[in-house]
Amino acid sequence: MENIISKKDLVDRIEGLLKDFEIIGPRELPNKGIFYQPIVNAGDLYLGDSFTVEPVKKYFLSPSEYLFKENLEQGAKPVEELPLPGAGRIIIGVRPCEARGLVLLDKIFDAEYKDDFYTSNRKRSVIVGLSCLMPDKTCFCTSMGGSPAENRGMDAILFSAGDGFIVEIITDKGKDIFGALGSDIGKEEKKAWELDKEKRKGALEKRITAPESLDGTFESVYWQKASLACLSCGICTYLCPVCHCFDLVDEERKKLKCYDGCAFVDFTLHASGENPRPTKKERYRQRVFHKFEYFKKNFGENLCVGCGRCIRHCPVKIDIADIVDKAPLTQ
Amino acid sequence: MKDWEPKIVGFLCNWCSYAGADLAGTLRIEYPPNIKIIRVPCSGRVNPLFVLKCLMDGADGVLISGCHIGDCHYSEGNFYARRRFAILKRFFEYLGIDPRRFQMSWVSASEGDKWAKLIKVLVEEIKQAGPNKLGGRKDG
Amino acid sequence: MNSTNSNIYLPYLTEIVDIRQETSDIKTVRLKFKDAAAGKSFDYKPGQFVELSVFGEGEAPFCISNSPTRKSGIECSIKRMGKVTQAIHELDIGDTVGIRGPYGNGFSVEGLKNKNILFVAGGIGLAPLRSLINYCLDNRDKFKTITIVNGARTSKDLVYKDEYEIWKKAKDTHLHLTVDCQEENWACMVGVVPRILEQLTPTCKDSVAIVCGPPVMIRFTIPVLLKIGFCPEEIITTLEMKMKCGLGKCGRCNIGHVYICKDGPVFTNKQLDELKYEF
Amino acid sequence: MAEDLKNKARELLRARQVDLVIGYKRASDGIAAAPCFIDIEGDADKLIWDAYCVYNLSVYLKDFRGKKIGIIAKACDVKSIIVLLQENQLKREDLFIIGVECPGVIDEKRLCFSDRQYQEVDRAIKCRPCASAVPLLYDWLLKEKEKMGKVSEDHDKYDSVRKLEAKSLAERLKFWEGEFSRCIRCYACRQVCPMCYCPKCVADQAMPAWFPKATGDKGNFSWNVTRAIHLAGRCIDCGECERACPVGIPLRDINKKIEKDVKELFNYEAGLNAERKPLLSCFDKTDPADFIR
Repeated sequence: MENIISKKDLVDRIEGLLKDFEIIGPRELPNKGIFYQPIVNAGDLYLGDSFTVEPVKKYFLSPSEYLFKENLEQGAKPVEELPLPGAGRIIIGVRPCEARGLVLLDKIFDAEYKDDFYTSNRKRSVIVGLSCLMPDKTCFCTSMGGSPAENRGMDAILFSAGDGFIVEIITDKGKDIFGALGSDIGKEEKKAWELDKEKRKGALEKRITAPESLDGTFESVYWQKASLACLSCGICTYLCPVCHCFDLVDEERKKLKCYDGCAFVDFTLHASGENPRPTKKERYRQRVFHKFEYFKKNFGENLCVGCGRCIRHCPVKIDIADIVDKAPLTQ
Repeated sequence: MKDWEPKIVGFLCNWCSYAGADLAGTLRIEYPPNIKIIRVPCSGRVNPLFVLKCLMDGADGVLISGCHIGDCHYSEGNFYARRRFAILKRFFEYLGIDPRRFQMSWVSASEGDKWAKLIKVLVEEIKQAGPNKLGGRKDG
Repeated sequence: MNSTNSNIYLPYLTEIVDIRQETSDIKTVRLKFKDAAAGKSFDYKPGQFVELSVFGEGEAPFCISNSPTRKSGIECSIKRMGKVTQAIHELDIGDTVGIRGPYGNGFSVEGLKNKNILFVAGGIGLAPLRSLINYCLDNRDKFKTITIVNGARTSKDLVYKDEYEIWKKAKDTHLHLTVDCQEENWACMVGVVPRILEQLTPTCKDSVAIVCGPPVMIRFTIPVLLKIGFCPEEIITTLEMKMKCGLGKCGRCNIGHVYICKDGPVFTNKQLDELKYEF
Repeated sequence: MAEDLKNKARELLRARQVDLVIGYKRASDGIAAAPCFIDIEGDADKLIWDAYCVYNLSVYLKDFRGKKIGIIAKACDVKSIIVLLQENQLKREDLFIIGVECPGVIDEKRLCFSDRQYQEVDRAIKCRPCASAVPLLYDWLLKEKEKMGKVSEDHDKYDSVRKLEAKSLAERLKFWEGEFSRCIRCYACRQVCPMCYCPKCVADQAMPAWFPKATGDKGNFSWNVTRAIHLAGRCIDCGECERACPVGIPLRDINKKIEKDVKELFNYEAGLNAERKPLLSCFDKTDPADFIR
């Protein structure tokens, strides 16, 4: 079911929802970039073409998740659980690649050993997507089985049309928000909308062929060369919508689950000093193999949605799509 | 917050300031008990990270006290400290940390009363500066 | 699995009831569950491990070194290496420690039934094997001869000394102790474990070898076992990787697509060959 | 002009004068540049030199210790090399510095976040006041044929610092805590900095844990302060930390403040003289002491 709504309808609707929902959406911070932030008034919501720096993953896997409180004083209960967040919230402006990222993360955190923090955040969130009109030149979602008009993992998705939007309602949660809004889509607008969707899918310049299997290249010196420029920082893993590795730390009487990345030097450092991934080659190869080989062996899909963030924000422009595309499969 | 008592951490060089503070004790000179003294071999031993960690973990003020220039038992420790903490002092102020919270002094082994006066003034200033809210600490 | 509470990161609370100083830097702590019901529902297999957390310090994985048949609570032998192990060594009886688990696949006891078992241990590597050794001794008739080759750098580094006599006296059980270099009043063998294995050449006919120790020892022991005649699926090792969650999620213990904490840490050599990735 | 660069690289590699040449190549998007490592003559034609060559390649020198390295370096990159020489991290004879006269590089950060039509984006802020187009140290210099628009020198390089200094104490704390609260602790500012070469960084130490690893107020504030303190008298303002920061924290405003204080207090500027003793491992009788009671 699709509705045509004007920008004003959308802004008023959000203004109305602010009263009983926490609303999160992209906001532009002058010459810093677009960031997801809690929306205070609907005006500063940014629904343009630029992409957020941090993915929506941040609201499901928090950079520092407070797991439980520890009381070290005598007599006190040593471990105090915290109430899980339950209040409903709406996250608007989520790109199709990020929503698909959440579906991939479900395979890790909503499967065996369910992670309550993740699942409760997933249940309480309504995902309102925003289709991409002008993909960035680093985007390659169509090569990863996705597309700028895909609605996988969303409750509703907005397509910018003229100065208003076409909203495609997918689930009941989406219906509650947009069901009664704007007018039903007519036959011609629907045809135009289908054409527009095809046009958007074709707008991506960057195309790669995801390799069937990288197994044969494990020992190749290719990974040595590909990782030479890597600085071992955490940008590509922290900004990736599907990278989910974490660290469990004990700090200030709190148990925290913090972001961690396979690029860091001491990610797999043993207390004995031994390190199975001592140099950049092993670490960068692990990042590529986890996404394009290991996750596929365990779950059937690549752990990459082709959003291009790791290429855009890498301080030295390492392009994982280019590297995977040119991997020496035949060797 | 009238009854609030500031917590001050003092890094005292073992040869001069620590001895000076000790002398203030033997001379029975009264001074506020707010300072918690950490003995270090020399003011040059104090790492800016110590000061930062103190301010972040709940101290309302930090004092580094060492030998007067030229008296250093290791002859140049306090020169390095002077240069190092001149930068830190201005940098903290630039970040918005109240300059009264981080102070430095030279107190020799014989200046027991200077030490006591210094602490009285220091506690007064930090009381005016108020509780340290750095590092997201809500409780005073 | 801590099925009682749903927060998978929340540890059970246990109390240290006994601490034994094995060597200068290795202690064995015995933990008793504070909540008896949780204690009863916590059943584990030999070779499984727990994430032991010292509140305010951190968490680290340790194998359970006593056999489930002994019902004497959870015992872990801890070598002082880093922050968490240092903190554990400073604890004393009555202190509270948290454990999560049991994690990992543990030894497949079915596969060992009526077979000769060769235990090869190095240093603290004896800890996971002790759990299985005592399990076999408590079900002695299910297994054929048991040979234990246990090495250490010096005689002071040998762990569980008080159990050696019991093992020697058990039916069809041979214990061979070795130290790397000769020491005065040391009666047993001298030499590194792979060298000793070559001298002993234990029978490989329908028998299984279980190896655990520092990586360098494993790397040199496996070729010796293959030369003696053990085939790859009869050589079982338990790997030691950096682990944080124990749940196959935090992404650091993997070798290839396999998570050592969830799909391991016990693997046959055949499985490791198939993995062929770095470890 | 890039031809002379390629020929020089081929010549160095052919004569085995260097084992590796570190330079710039075109990135996969065809516009930006990316670091590249040439060890065989054939690859030398990948080398480029234009205003997109933003990166400070001296950060890679610590990965090739003991090898003979050719490095393409702008004036600010050479200042980093000078500080590394000052701190005995490199051997001068292991280095062949291919100097390039730099007309000022593009403001890659604004390129990324501004509207993506790539209209002409002006020079990086750090290049505007830069007076040293020619590197202080080089073994061979690539002459820059056409002079790109040299931006005016009267730009005061400390104006954003002075604006912040003019604010009140509370305003500054609110500003910095706001900025640091967005830090995601990806440590790109550390990994991209040539001066950050410690084998085990203070931030990664567990015994003692100087500050929390979590991205809370305490951890973020402490990390950003610690990083800045360790650059006192060493940072030459290559601007890579601020460019790499994904969440746009004005890290140069922090480094420039310490740089300004160090200049005023001790009349010391980083990266000018490889023989001079580093700032904090020497002292002077006349060092100011007005803040000491």
